[in-house]
Amino acid sequence: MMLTATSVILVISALLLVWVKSIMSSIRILALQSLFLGIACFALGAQTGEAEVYVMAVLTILVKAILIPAILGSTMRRINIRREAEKYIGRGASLLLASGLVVFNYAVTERLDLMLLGSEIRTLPHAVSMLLIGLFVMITHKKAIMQGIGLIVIENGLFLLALSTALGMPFIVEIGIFLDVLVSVILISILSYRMDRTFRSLSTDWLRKLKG
Amino acid sequence: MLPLWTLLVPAATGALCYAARNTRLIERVHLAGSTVASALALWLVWRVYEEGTVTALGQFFLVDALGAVVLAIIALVGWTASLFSVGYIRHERAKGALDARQVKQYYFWYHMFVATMLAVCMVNNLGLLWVAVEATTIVSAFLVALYRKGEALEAAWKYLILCGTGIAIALLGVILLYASAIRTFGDAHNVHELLNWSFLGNPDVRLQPQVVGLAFVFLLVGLGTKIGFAPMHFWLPDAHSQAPTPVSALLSGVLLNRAMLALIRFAVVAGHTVGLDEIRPYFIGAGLVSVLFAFPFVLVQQDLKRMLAFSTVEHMGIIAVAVGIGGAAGYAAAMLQMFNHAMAKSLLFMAAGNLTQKYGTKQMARITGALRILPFTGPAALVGVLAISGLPPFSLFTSEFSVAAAGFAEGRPWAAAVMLAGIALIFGAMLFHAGRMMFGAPREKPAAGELSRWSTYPLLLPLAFVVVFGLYIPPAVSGLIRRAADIMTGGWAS
Amino acid sequence: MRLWLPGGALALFLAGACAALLFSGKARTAGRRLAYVCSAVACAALIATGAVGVSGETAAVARFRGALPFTEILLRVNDFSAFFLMIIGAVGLAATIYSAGYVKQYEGHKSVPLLTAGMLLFLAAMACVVMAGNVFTFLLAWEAMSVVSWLLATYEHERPGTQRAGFIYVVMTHIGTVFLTIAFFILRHYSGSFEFARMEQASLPPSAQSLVFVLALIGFGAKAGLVPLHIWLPRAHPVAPSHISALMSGVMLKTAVYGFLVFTLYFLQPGPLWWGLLVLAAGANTALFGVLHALGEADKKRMLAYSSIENMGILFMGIGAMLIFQAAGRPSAAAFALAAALVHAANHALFKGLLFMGAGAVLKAAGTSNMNLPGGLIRTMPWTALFMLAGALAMAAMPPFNGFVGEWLLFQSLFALGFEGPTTALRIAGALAVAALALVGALAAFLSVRLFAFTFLALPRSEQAKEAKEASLSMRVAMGLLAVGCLAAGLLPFVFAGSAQRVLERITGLAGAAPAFEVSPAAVGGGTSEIAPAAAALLILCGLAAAGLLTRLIGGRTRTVRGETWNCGEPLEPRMTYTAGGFSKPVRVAFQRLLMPHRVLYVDRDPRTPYFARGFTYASELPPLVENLLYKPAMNLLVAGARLFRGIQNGVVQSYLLYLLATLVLILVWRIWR
Amino acid sequence: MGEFLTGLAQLAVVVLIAPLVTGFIKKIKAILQGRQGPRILQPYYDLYKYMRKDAVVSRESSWIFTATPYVVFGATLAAAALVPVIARDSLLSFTGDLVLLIYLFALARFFITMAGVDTGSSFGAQGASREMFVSSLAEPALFVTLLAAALPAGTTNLSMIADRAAERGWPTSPAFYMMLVAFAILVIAETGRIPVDNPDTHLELTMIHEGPLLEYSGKALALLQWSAQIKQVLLFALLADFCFPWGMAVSAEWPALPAGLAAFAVKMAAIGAFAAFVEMSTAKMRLFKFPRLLGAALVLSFFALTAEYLM
Repeated sequence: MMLTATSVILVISALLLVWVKSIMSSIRILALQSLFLGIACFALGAQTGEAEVYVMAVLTILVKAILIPAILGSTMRRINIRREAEKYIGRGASLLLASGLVVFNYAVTERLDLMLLGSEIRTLPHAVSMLLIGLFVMITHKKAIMQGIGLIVIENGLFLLALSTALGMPFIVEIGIFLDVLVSVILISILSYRMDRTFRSLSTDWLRKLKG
Repeated sequence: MLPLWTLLVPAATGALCYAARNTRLIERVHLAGSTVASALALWLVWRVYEEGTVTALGQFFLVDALGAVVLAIIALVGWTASLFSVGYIRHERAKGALDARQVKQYYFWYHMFVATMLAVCMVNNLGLLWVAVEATTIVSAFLVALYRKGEALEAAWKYLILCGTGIAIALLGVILLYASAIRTFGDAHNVHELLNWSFLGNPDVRLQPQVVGLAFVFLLVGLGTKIGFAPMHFWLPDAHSQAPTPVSALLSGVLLNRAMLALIRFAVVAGHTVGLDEIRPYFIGAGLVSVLFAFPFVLVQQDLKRMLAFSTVEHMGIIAVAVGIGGAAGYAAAMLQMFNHAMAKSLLFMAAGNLTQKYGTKQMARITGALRILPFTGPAALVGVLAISGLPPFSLFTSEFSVAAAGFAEGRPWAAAVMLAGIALIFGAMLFHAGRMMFGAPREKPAAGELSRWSTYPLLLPLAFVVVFGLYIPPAVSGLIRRAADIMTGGWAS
Repeated sequence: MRLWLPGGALALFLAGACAALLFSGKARTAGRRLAYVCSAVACAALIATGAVGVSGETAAVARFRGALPFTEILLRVNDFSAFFLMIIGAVGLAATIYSAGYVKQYEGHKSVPLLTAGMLLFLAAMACVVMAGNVFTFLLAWEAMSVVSWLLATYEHERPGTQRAGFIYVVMTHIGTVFLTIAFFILRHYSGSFEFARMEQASLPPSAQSLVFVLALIGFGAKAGLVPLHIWLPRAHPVAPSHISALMSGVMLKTAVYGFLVFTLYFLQPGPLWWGLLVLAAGANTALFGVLHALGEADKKRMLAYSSIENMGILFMGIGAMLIFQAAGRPSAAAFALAAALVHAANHALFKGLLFMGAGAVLKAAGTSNMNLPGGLIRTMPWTALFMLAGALAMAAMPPFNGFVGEWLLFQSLFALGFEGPTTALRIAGALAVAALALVGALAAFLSVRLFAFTFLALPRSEQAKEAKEASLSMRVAMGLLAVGCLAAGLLPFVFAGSAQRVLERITGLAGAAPAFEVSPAAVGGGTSEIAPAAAALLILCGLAAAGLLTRLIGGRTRTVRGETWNCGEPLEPRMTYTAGGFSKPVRVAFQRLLMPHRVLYVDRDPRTPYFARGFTYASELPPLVENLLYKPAMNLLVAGARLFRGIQNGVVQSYLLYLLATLVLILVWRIWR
Repeated sequence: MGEFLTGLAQLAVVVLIAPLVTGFIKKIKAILQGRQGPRILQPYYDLYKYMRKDAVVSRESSWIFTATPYVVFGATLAAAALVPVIARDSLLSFTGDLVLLIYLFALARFFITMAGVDTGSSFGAQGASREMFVSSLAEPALFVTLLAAALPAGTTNLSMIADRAAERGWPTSPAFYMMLVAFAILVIAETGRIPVDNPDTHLELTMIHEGPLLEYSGKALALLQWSAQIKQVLLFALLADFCFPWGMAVSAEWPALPAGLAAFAVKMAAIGAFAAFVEMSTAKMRLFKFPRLLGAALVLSFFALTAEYLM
């Protein structure tokens, strides 16, 4: 029950991401989202008494809620200019589209009769909708960093799915996934920094030379 | 403990290279490390050929015949690429394209890349398999972004974002698979063991069909992005053309085989529950689309390395069609095609490296008379182009012929016919470019003569494989390939 | 049948090739000479295999296991392939001897061992194609032959246009091979195995039969140069070194005929009537197109290439007649038509090889293969002139020479088709074929006079033609060998026809039937129809003697005096004689609807007076019609489409993500819908 | 043995009568033009005169120029041995000698054109080019006409065709007449009579057959003119064999041979008169109008053929 509540909050936070204007505030929303995820995981650990779930909860909060926003924040600070997170389509339209995606997703996941996985699991549609919103964020945003943030939202969605259906992946796999997410965030920040130094802007319009 | 050592050696060499001071030392460490790593890998392959499957660290590492074939590819191509990169990096260093720090970074990430690729074919747990594949993406993204140029940055960014999203979708598939495994066998077995290939590989393990079907779709699209199937391949030409040539040889020849190996393992698992007949149309569809999709891009291409990248997309399509056709003949043909393609493509990329360094441009229009100017690389490149387009005296003809023969035998005549037509069209397009580059009176500007010993001798190994495997395949190799095919048909009999 | 002969021949070819390549530096000439000896002995072995094999049973020569079940090399010689082995051996032997002298001109700037080794591999590949016992070996040898001939054709790739010609050649043959592969796989599907021996017993449903037939016709037609698929031939043959184009024109085209006949005679049962009609029409069309375009050509080797297309057209007319007779259930007439095709194949190999070698000798001596420049070479190159005359007479199908035998047989079978064709429509088709063959024969005579007269007779029209030297000894020996071969085949046609005897029996089903020539198809009338060119030659000889005697008898002794050629009183200049282009001008005007010649006339007007012109420059050439109307538009469309399609990779990361999402949604929807 | 002798006799008759036929045609033409014209035996005197004259050979020509007359005469003689003239079966008759006959004429023409070019003069080359042009247009029509003519006999053996044609009696079907007209046009084209080529003129621009012979003199010219006349007789005989073969000797006994000879003489006179009449009534056609004329012959022979098929 606790899990379904947090998953609804997560979906809302993802939608918020679509709405928000500046990059720094979207990083803060991401941190918030990861924090909620950690708390939900902590609660699940308490409920099932599994030691591994506790470790994962701590890890989520440490890595996703604190470390990753810190890295992203530091890169933004090193670029030291407040940046707009312009999008291809206006805020209102993108919010409408994102919620449309979520509604479509709920309709579809019902039809996919996944209830075999466990009648009590409600979070699958939420996880898939977070994945779709993450993708949506990556597609509509011009700024490179926002695409990185979209990627992390997708990872959060998948972590939520893993938690709800199978109490998280086997421990080594979870550690592996965390490591991968962490290193990819580091790589994203390095690349954004270098992009800023070469193109003096983070917009992906500069990344269009390789055609055909 | 052999698999563990095979992993640790490249990691250690990477670290040492980074730590070493002068370039001479780095090169010596780099060569020693890669030779030892390849030797260990080949020894591991030989032991798999002897004992069937090799496990270590209590089922953490498991190398079966399927993994062994792919392991053999990384051993051979990895070694030749490392030999080639010594000459290549020296030339780039002399030209000033790379400074000392970048050279160190190159060698460090090169060995990390080899380590992660070795991990993919040795790890037993399918979840860890996914982690290893993700790791290869990130590490190779560093290598793609090595040059201080805008295009390299752009290519690395697209590579990272696209493959990251794809891999995330694949993770969704893995999670669904794991969930349904827990749901059916949750109580009987220990939770950690449920995602192991040794467990899921058995033919009698049946999971829930709908869930596994859906999971396979996500896996196909996710890993398909990594393999470079047609509609999801857009990162591939950028990454392969902007990366340093030895890395693009590894990317094209080896990395895509890892992703294909992962997809095949998941397909075998899904096949047990859902039945292979449902999996086949996905593979054949993706394969044919890739083969036909690559033709226009090869026809009107100006950049040499992008053309080779699109040819890789075509060959991944052929392997997918072969797996889709299935049956003992089909799978054996797929494995043979994978091996032959790796050899031919690495040969072509290294030759392309020499050409681009000699002529100082990647534009094919400005490269003429290569046969006269590069007396060894020119003919080698010509042999490579003929081999990659499936002309008989070379190995790829044998595998493409067996794919088509299997296609007609397994009742998939139209797929085989369309594939043959696609191959012929791409042959025409590639030969059009290669003919213009190879023949013709050489202009006086680039002086005749090979670059250096380092850039010609590595080409000999893949050239030998491409020519020899055309007519005679040693029984050891065909035995290994046949056993890998049995795994794909009958599933992993523990 | 001794097995070591063919096996030995192949081994010798490979050994020779390695010898040529390995001995470099000082021992280069020794290596090359060793290679020539190996090749000569190997060709002799091939001829011997052919001679022995023609009457013997099918004999397996070599079998190598492959890695996968169907990748296995199997070589075998049966009576049908033996006939073609003889052709390969004969022309191969002449080409080897010829190349010993011809390659000297490449000594300085090109690598000669590569050319020698290439020629040996080319001969080995052709022999393997004919000896292939299963699908894998056939395709392996077929493509190896194409690749090696492509590399040899682009040997002089410095010259502009060579590379492009080679490219078009190898791409067209490769696409042709795709058709063959699919046909082979369909056959395998019904026969259950890749072995040719097993495929012969396959029984295919009629629809599959027709599909395989059409695929085989397209595949082998592309290699044989049937008209819509011929565009590579007039480009690839002229650029190759002359002895290679002799091999390509003379022998390689015959391997395509061999393949097509193996399909129609061995794999497929006699099919419906439209098969024969289609092949007859394609053959006639190719022959007419080839000869008309040959007359428009100024370059000697391109003209010979077009004449090869014409002869392949004639060959396919013979095969078409055979198919019609087989469909109509007239085996003896079918055997007659097949004899025509096979004999013409052998004869064409001989005289086309000779003509290409002659053209090579003239090219080497006079420095140009353009027919309008040289002239009067008969004084400086008497032997080459004599052999070229023999070749030209054979090409024009003049009686004492071998060209006439093939054409005579074909006329007989087409007359038979005209007399007793199964339906009126086919009789009229027979009549049309007779008219076409007659026109082609006459224009071929026109062609060979033009080829011979304007290279060897009249006055030399360029300085280099003046100091032309006679071809080297080895070239003359090779040409002499082939010229004697042409004459012998003309006078004693039984040798060649007899060798195809077992194949003809196979069709007629009557074992031990009368020898090919005695087979008198009822339609062509009673009485023995054994051709007596020998008698005709005898008659001509005694006619000559009678003429000499008569004039001596009546006129008594008279003296001959060397005088001035009458030229309305002015001294004769080389500029005044006709050129090859002018010679064939009437035909180009008469057939201009078909050929659409492109003429440019530039009049250099004298500014002072409008009436007098200072000079005229006139150029007329035949545009390659099929290329301009069929291939160029198709290619432009393809490239434009590809450029349009290339726009899909627009460089925007977001659009790639959109494609990814779209594919995922698409597959999910497809999965739910299924 | 009797066969061989009659064959030889036939050959001798053809060779001897040939100049007479040409003289006869010239005489008829002269009378039609209202002038007395040369005596009928004039061709014999010309040949005899040439035989005894010395020859002048151009400096540029090669051995082909000197060899051509003998080859041409030999080929024409061989052709003469094939065509049944007086008796039904000629010296050498076998299935398919029809094709050999035409290719022997082609061999003669081949060497004449080469000789024309050999001298290096533009007249010779122009004549040669036009000669080959005319023959290449005439040959398809000729072959189809022969196919149509030989259709009733169903064989390509000249003697057997003559036999079958004789038994048939006076034909009534329109196909025969169409074939006859086509055959007549072709005979005129092949022998180089007026509508196609003017045999009597030496005007450079109009002569086709005479062009290559321009440079010849002495014995060579005699041989070439003689073989042209023999060829003309053979073509007339071919026309006679196919269309009105009556009166040819069937066996070698006494009364048949002279009767055959007489019939042959009458036929030659009739065809010669027809040729002369045609020459009188038409003017020489332009070179590029030939395709239309010979195309008409081809179409006519096709109609004859289809009519024959449908009968």
